[in-house]
Amino acid sequence: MSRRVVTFIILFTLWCIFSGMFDAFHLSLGVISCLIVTLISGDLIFKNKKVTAEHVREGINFIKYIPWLLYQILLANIHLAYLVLHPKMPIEPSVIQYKSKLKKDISKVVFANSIILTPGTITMDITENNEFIVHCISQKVADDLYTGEMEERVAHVFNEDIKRSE
Amino acid sequence: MIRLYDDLIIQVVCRIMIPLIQFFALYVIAHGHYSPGGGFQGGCILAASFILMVIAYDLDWMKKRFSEIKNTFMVALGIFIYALIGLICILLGAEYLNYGILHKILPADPIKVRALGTLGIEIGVGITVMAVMVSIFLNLTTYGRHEKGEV
Amino acid sequence: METFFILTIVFLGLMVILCLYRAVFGPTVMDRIVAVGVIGTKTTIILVLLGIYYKRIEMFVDISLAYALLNFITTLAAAKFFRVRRSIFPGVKFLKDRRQTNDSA
Amino acid sequence: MILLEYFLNFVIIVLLFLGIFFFFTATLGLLRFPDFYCKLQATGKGDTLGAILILLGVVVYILKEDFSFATFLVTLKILFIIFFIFHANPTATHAITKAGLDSGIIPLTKEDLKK
Repeated sequence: MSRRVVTFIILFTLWCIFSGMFDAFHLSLGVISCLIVTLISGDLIFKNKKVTAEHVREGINFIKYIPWLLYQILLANIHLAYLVLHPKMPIEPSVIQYKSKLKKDISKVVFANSIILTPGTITMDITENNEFIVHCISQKVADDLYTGEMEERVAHVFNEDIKRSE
Repeated sequence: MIRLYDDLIIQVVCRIMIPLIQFFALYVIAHGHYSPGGGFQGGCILAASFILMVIAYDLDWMKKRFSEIKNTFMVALGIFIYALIGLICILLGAEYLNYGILHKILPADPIKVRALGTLGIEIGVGITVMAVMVSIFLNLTTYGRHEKGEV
Repeated sequence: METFFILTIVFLGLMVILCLYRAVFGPTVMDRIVAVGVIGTKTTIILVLLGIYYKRIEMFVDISLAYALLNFITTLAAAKFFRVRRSIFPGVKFLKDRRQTNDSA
Repeated sequence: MILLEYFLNFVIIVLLFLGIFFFFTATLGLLRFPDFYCKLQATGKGDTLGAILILLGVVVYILKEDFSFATFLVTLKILFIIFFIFHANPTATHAITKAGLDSGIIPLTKEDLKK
């Protein structure tokens, strides 16, 4: 299907959720509003011209990825609470570079946001040759990042194959 | 390492956010007579979505989707809708903007017509507020020259 | 049960006051931007909880969503503005710009 | 039935309490940490999780009080807020970090802290 049709369907579903009134007047207002938004910026949500089964599979995989991510966020916050409440604050900040093998834009973005949400690391920048510059709050979390488990999971979500040589 | 003007994460996230923000702005305008909000608030959120385009990408990218000629036309269009509804009320024999009188030409009862009139006024106000906000922003970022500006 | 929500609002308000310390006395401009963003997130939550207190939750959810959207755009705009300006440390007021204006004048 | 209600109340109180606790650690981190980047470490994570937990508590409370179609729609709206915060907060954190890096704030390292 064309991406504008899919955008219109998504927006109209959201309209029904938000409005909560299902008489003809409000539904026609919703159709007009969604048509205006689709005309101005209907090509923004999806990058490819056609929406295929690939997108649906990626969406389902992403939903499967979320519980693991929530568990990691919980671990991150417990780690952070330990650091903050400890009277001496045992932090040893450092900046490291992490060479990634992801290729698509969207998978890079999901990986960077996952790094920000998980223990003690913030993505500072992504350079042209695919290096993530990461600020770590202690040495242990940097070692956790180097194991590459999160990168493999993100690559599985967006159906890319990365082979780690080492 | 330092690249000033494009950032992958912000661009991709804003690309997904911009249609949702515009959708929410139109929702606020359309439901102004039931829930909080109305023309002014919805217009401000709609203008914020165009400002977000300039922040995430650059000025040319935004002008390709919403040119400045259209923007200046919108300023006048909103005021025109507002004044037209008021003028029709005068022609039908009531005060300016007393839109209960509109039931003479619209097929509905007076109470519903009042809500419809309010909706028309709010659409006019929203269009004008959006266009004026974007026009102020464009003037500020290009130092009033309306060429390729730096933001 | 509702008293528990009111207590939550009070606690969040106290935390907003704590964050205001960083927003007012922060050493650099960036600290202030961080503090304002944090206050924005807390305000989003407080608005939803106020909806439970006033029993008009569907109204307050709209306000809260609008606030969240505008807070996001504000943070991005402030970050982009101060990215272009070079010196953000206190006492050094935009040295680069001043030098340029002095040269041209 | 009364047992179920006690259980739901317990769930709501635990969610709210955890949310307040993570908000508190984020605020304390904002006040205590020495460096600008370390402050962002605290706020970017603590705020996101705290907001998600408290909003989930609100969702459970609304559904427990009055289970109808209208409240179900309100629940979906709150879930949309959660979706928005979940995407917007890390992006804002990244934007501020990159702005700090570009405007020349040098991150503290281990050796600086030992002095």
